[in-house]
Amino acid sequence: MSEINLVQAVNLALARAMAEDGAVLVLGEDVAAEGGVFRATDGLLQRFGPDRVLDTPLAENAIAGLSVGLAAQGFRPVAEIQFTGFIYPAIDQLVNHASRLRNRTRGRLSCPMVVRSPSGGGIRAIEHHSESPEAMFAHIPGLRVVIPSSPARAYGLLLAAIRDPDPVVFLEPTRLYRAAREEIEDDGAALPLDRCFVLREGTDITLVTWGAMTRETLGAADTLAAEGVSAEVIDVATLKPLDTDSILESVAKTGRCVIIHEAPLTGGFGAEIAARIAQRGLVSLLAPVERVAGWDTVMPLPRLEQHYLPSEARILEAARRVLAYQ
Amino acid sequence: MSEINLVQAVNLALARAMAEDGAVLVLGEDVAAEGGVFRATDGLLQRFGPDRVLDTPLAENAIAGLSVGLAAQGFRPVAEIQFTGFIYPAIDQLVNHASRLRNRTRGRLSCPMVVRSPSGGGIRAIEHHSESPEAMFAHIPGLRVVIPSSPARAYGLLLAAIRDPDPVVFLEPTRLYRAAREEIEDDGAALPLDRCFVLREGTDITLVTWGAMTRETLGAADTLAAEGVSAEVIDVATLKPLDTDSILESVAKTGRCVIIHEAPLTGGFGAEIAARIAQRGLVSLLAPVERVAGWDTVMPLPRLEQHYLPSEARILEAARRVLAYQ
Amino acid sequence: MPSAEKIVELPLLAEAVHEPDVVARFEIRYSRFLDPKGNALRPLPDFAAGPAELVALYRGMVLARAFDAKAIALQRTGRLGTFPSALGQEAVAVGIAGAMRKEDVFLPSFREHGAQLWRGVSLVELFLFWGGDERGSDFAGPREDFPICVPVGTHAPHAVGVALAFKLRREARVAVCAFGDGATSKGDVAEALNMAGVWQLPLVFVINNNHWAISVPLAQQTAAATLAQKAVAAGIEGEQVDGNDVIAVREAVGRAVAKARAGGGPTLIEALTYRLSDHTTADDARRYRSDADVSPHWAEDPITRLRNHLVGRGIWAKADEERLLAEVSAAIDKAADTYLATPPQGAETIFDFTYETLPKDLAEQRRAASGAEPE
Amino acid sequence: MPSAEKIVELPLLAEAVHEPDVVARFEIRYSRFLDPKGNALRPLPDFAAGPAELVALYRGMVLARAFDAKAIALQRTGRLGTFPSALGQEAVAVGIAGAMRKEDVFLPSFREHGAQLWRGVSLVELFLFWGGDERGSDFAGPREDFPICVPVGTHAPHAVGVALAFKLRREARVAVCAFGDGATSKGDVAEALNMAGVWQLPLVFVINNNHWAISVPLAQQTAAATLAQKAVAAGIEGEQVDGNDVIAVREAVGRAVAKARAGGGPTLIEALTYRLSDHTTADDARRYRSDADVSPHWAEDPITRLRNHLVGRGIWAKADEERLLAEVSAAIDKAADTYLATPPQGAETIFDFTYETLPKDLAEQRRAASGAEPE
Ligand SMILES: Cc1ncc(C[n+]2csc(CCOP(=O)(O)OP(=O)(O)O)c2C)c(N)n1
Ligand SMILES: Cc1ncc(C[n+]2csc(CCOP(=O)(O)OP(=O)(O)O)c2C)c(N)n1
Ligand SMILES: [Mg+2]
Ligand SMILES: [Mg+2]
Repeated sequence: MSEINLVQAVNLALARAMAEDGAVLVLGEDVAAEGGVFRATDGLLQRFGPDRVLDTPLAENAIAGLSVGLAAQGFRPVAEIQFTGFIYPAIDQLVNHASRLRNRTRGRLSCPMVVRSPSGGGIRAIEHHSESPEAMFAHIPGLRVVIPSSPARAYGLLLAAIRDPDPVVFLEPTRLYRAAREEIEDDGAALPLDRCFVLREGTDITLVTWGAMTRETLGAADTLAAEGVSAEVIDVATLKPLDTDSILESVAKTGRCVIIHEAPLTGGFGAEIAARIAQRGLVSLLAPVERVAGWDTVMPLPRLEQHYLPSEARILEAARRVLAYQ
Repeated sequence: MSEINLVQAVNLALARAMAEDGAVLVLGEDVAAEGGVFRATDGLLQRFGPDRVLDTPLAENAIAGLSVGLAAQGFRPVAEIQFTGFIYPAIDQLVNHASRLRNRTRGRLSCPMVVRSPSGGGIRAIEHHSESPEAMFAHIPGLRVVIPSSPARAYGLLLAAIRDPDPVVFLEPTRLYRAAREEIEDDGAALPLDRCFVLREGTDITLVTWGAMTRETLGAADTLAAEGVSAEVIDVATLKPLDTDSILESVAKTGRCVIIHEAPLTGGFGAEIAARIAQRGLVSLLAPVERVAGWDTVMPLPRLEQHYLPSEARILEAARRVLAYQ
Repeated sequence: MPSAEKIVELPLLAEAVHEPDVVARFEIRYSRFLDPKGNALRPLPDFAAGPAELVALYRGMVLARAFDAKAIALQRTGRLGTFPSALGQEAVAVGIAGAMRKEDVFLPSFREHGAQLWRGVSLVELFLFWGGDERGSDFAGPREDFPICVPVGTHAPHAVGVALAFKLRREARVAVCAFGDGATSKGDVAEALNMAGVWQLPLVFVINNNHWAISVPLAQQTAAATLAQKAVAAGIEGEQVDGNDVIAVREAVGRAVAKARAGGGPTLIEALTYRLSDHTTADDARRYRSDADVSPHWAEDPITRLRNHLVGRGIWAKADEERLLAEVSAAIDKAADTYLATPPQGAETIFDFTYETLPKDLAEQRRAASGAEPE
Repeated sequence: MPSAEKIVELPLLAEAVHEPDVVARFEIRYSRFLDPKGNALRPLPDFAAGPAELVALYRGMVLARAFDAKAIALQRTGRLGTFPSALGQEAVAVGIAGAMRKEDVFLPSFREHGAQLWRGVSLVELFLFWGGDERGSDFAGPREDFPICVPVGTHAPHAVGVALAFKLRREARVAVCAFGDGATSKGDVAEALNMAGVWQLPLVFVINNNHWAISVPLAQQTAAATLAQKAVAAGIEGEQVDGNDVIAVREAVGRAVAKARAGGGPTLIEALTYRLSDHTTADDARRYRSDADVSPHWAEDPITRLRNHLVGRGIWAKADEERLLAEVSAAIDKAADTYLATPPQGAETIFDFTYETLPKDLAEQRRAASGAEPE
């Protein structure tokens, strides 16, 4: 047992998966000697050797594409895309091939691969290093989309993603990489890929979020608690497939819901959650479902970044509107 | 005045735009001598010459990327991507550059370009020729996303898209290319890019849709009318930026809403519309907002395609559930 | 036959050199064995010494062309979907397949049914695929071969992964990936070539250069004098063969496959052929090329060429031809009937292969699709 | 100096040829003028006859290096964002800019501030950009130059569009696009090279080959003996120069730009240099390379090399050096102060440049952001 942060938990899960299954490979730009620009693959080359940890040339499309070929051959490639800003060239392979190989061959070939990528803002990074594109992937049939929000969930969900027989896009909140430490037992226990996590139980309002925004959301819940409001905080964790029931149950209990995410509001995955509530949870709604999200603008460079990221204040503002609603 | 179909209307709008503005260029695969695989650019080479109508090598990423360069230089490129199944390699350029050039240069450079692509299924096409990826683009700040549903709207909206100072993704419903003919006056009159179109007025239920699904939706409205139910049918047309007010007004009037689209349900743009209703239109809702969409599966090959595309029957089923709701 | 000869290891901390200094030199070679009339231009490779393999190659081309004709007939009568004919290009696909081993993996584009049939994909499966039925890609024969790839060039990176798998497992197997001249303009193909070079993979890329990408002629596709020279950018070997001489294709691919199997790394082979047909049954090539452009290429026909050669060598006679045509058309008619008699899969199969196990919300959609109310 | 020599126009309907037949031959040449000590190895180009241009090039490199040092200092003290040093690579950027005309358009990667400064991008603008302020890309000087491009290689297709614009307008202007060795593995770069060839565009690509892509050395990036040979795949000219000899870079790019301006088409130039610094201020290069790998390359330093040459020719003396360093550091300190004294833009500017005119729902978000309740 040791106290580790989220990126160390990713590293631990990778090492564990590689140790227990020789088919698991790690590949990407700077994952070998460098150990990844965030050290997520640190030490794996030394431990598992150059046949298991491969530095690729600088070519995201082919990184995804060769992973499809490896997966079809029975390997379990875990490809790192250095930042989500560079994942777009890989979309063609993910949409047109990885997500379809099983279906188009009626199960003859399949694609057990994971594409990992640091995601989101708040690290004062340069341009194209702070995006949150999860909604683009959550719309693609055949893919799974997973976003951990703590070291423990990063460990358990990444193990599950690597063991999953189908392609998984695993987006790691860069802002949380070194934010908090947690005791983690390296017991190889995976977490379910079809379940939300209730981070905090409550009865007055449901706050639904994922990834880095869990921090501001939990902060808002604390503030509300101090005001005597009991907020339930749900970490969606696996966006696709979505655990609708857990969210509906919570909303049935509270009757009020605010959805929080960092990606731009329009077409963000919060819309899907709100839509499901509007269909299946309408009866229990006591107030409009609000979304607190990134603006529908380009992610600003660091000097204005803090005005873009949803703040605890914005979450509280929305929560109070929803709570005050009669 | 002449009766023309949707693809002819696209052709007419392209010719009109090229005639009135020398900066407008048409480029893509097979757009010149071939006139486009659907004949959307038929005759343009002969009329405007090889400097205005350019066949490109087979490279979608660079087609989008070179359009960014042309646009930054003051041209107004209209790039054709042969099918939306091949638009994915262009996403990197659309997300990382086209949509951002104005913002990242604080207005010094801009990107007045249009990417046209036939979209959607129902034409019994081979694999990768029947996708509806509009939601992926509607999530991208800085882009406009437009989908016409009739020859007249194709003409007016494409003219508006080409004249627009910012990048527009213009998705043409392949299924409607030759479906219906309409009298069109080639008067160069554009249609607004920030407005929904009410295709049919009604008071009992609002059916919101776009593109090819307007047909099945209008069909369902007819059937409902025969049963004494007055359905209002809204063609969203411009998904981004979304004309929320028109939709909310209609729902305020009817209190009931079904959203119909061909793309997979989860993370489809219908979710955004439902979410906005759940927030701003909740008071007026008399029933849950339902969505009738493509299943969350890979678009099947032609033999099973009809089981995938939302049918009039499925729309009616949902509408009746919503109408029956107390 | 190294096509890339490196002159000097570039010294970073360089001593004075005489200018201008040639640091690398490359050449692209072209090979063929039969002239268009079927006459041998040079000693034939061993496999062409006896009749057996030549007749097999001949049969493979005849079968491919007959399938082609049947597919077009079915499409014209509304019983098959859009179909891309390989008329006149049969030697490329058959030459590739003839050079591969069963345990190798083939990653086709969409105009190599001659190779797929050779490798054991059934006629019925091909009809099913082009008829719009996913079962057409569930090959009973070559289980590891990739399905037809429609998005041009996107299977090139898959081939890198497959070949990398072979290399990592120390298997003496080779991946062979075929694509067209248009595909060579795609970035993913360039990325794949480069990666194959970096890892020296057991991978052979074959460019099925039929000189057209729908309406775009080769000259508008690239300024490169040859497509084989795309290999130079990746630092791998590239060569050009007469793609209408099945012996040349079989020999060049055979050499490349053997080299790859022996650990010698990847090769890019450009097979020069010509698309005699429309791009697909949905295309009308007269919009962009004239009969005058096309007709001279009929004289290059790979099937006539090999037949003339076989007849000239006394290996093949009228009777053999008639027997073969009869056998082939019987097989194709039988397969077509089987295809036409095969009902579509149930609608529920739309859902069943999206994931290994059906997620809850998809299971609900499956129920809804089957008419049952959603839960 | 044609790098691609086409031997035979491939006859499709070919008469017998002798085998094996070389159909295309290429060579890559390398050029330099000064050895690492600054001694001329051959007659210098005209521009290097007198002192004026050489001194300007020298100043450009010194300025770039001084900016580099200041940027790193600011970053280390938390007053600038992550910054990619160009230490040791100054000759590439400055040689490029020195060969361009004002009306040409430069499309940089992220390690060419030496070129940006030469072309009129201000020191303050560069500090602002690397400080995380969009105004840093709103160049007051070269209004048509592209901003720094972070997604590797993605600006290569932009350069194709810019050069195509020049060609379509019949303007005697040239686009120059710079990127690194790692970028040459990207598909979009290959697509751009190929398109530049097809349209014979007035476009010069310069590979800033510093032998590293973060931790990935050139040998793991490609099997190609040179990066200049990436041009062969596109059928355009490619050559290699000593990227630490600013005279060689200036001369080669000058030739390519003149050729492009005269309608002679595109060129790919590989400039051989070495990244002496960490990849960026966020990188620790000792994780993947040793000092022993790096130290020999210090002897290649382009600034020392040119200074030795100038001193040797009596063009440059200690006093000149002192004057220059004083002038440069004064300018940089002044610019840094201006940058540090520049408050961020208002939060509303996040919205104002998303579209030319603010759509209704974005206007509502803008109001909400400014504290006002949404409508
Ligand atoms: C990425 C992509 N873009 C466009 C298309 C549409 N399309 C189908 S085949 C084809 C031309 C392909 O030319 P080539 O690679 O030479 O193969 P050929 O058809 O000649 O065999 C095009 C543009 C596609 N299938 N994939
Ligand atoms: C498409 C893309 N992938 C990954 C990155 C992360 N990254 C930034 S610089 C770099 C290495 C670039 O190497 P090279 O092209 O040689 O340029 P250099 O940094 O050496 O100047 C990488 C991988 C990126 N910026 N863009
Ligand atoms: Mg072709
Ligand atoms: Mg480099």
